Amino acid sequence: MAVRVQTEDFDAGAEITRLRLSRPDTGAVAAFIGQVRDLSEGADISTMTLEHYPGMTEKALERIIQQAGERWDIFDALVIHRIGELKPLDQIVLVLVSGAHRDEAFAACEFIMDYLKTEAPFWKKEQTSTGERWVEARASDDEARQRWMEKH
Amino acid sequence: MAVRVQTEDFDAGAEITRLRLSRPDTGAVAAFIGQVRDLSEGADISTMTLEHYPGMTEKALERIIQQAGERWDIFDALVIHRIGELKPLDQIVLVLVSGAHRDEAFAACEFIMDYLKTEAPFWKKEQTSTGERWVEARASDDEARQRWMEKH
Amino acid sequence: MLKVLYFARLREAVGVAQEDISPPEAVVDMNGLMAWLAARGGAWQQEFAGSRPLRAAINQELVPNTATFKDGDEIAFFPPVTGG
Amino acid sequence: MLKVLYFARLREAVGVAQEDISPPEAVVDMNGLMAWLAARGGAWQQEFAGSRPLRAAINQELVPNTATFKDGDEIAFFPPVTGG
Repeated sequence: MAVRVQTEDFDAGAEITRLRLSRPDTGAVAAFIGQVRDLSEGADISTMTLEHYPGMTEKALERIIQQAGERWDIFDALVIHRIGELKPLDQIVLVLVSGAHRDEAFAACEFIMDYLKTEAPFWKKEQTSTGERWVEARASDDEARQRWMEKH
Repeated sequence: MAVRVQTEDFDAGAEITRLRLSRPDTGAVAAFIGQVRDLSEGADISTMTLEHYPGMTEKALERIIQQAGERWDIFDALVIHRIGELKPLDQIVLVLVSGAHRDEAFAACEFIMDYLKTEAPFWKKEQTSTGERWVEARASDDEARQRWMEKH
Repeated sequence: MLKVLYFARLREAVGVAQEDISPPEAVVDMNGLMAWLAARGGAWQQEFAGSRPLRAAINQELVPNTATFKDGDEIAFFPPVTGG
Repeated sequence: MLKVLYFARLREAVGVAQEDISPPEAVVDMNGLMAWLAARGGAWQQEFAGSRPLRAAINQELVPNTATFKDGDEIAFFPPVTGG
């Protein structure tokens, strides 16, 4: 279980390989990669700046991974989240979960993303052709997290 | 939307990169990687042989991807499934789905895996220290597919 | 005439991967074909008499046992699939 | 004394990233602190008077507005998060 918050890009393929080979009884790896879209509400994005709360970010992500590990029978998990200035098509986030079977790996991976979106202290500011603006939180992200509280 | 059935290994990282860069409005890629576990019901696996039904396999996978594309708002999808003789820790299957947002990409990726597990004509035979045996289908795989018929 | 394919455990059990057959005219659906194959006895009887789970396809599409076929079709029988 | 951090849109609105403050003894919870900050007027009033969605943390843990703090705590205020 590991968390990295970094300005540098990451190699999703290398991380997947490392995770899946780390235990010979691993049967499944679920992965999510988020990237900067070139469009935001119709305006072209030139850059996106990711601010975060150093210290709290790592704690929040570690807690989210820990909760996933308590809830599902998974072997390992990794979250890498980038900060600083990004461009369209740059990778933002990688979430990997390994386990014996796919159902638990998928559920844990989606759970981590839903909680990351609503509890990890990151903020996006977009620079577009029509000026810059802070990205507003989406109600659908709160709803996505909410469903994990209803299940089980 | 593409399907590949092959004896060769695949490069999950390169496929993810290709898929996420293919459309600049892509915001999310969900991925699944399945690999050969070193254990099966307590016996050590030395090799696993994957048999398939040439022709029908490709048709079945293409139909599964097409159904996912009709059901969710996704941009692209890829399924690579290996056949022939594999060893523990070898990759078996890769499923990738790209889209604007994570929820649709996750759902489509998991849907494709659940249908692949129950409708694509592949069969696994394990060679273990106690002899060889054909892998039995799991009831949980039928149940996993069933839930997609209840939703929506 | 029908082309019939057998896969995986079933293929090993009956010892045939593929054959061309011409069942009697009264055999028109998969249930009928399975009964006709079971009548060969031995492993055929064991595999096709209904005691083991079996899937069937016509022209590379999964079908229920009540599905009917026509001359020239490609039929396949196999155990429940276990890929992925 | 409290260390208070402001992030993202909020930081830009009030023009402060971090400050050390000593609110009156009557101010013991986040609601009280927010009211005290709003009383600074201007952008503080706009941001802390309840009209905009705001999240709060004490010692790097998300807390509800009813949470109480103690001397030496690290407080943070920020808009709803938008990472991922």
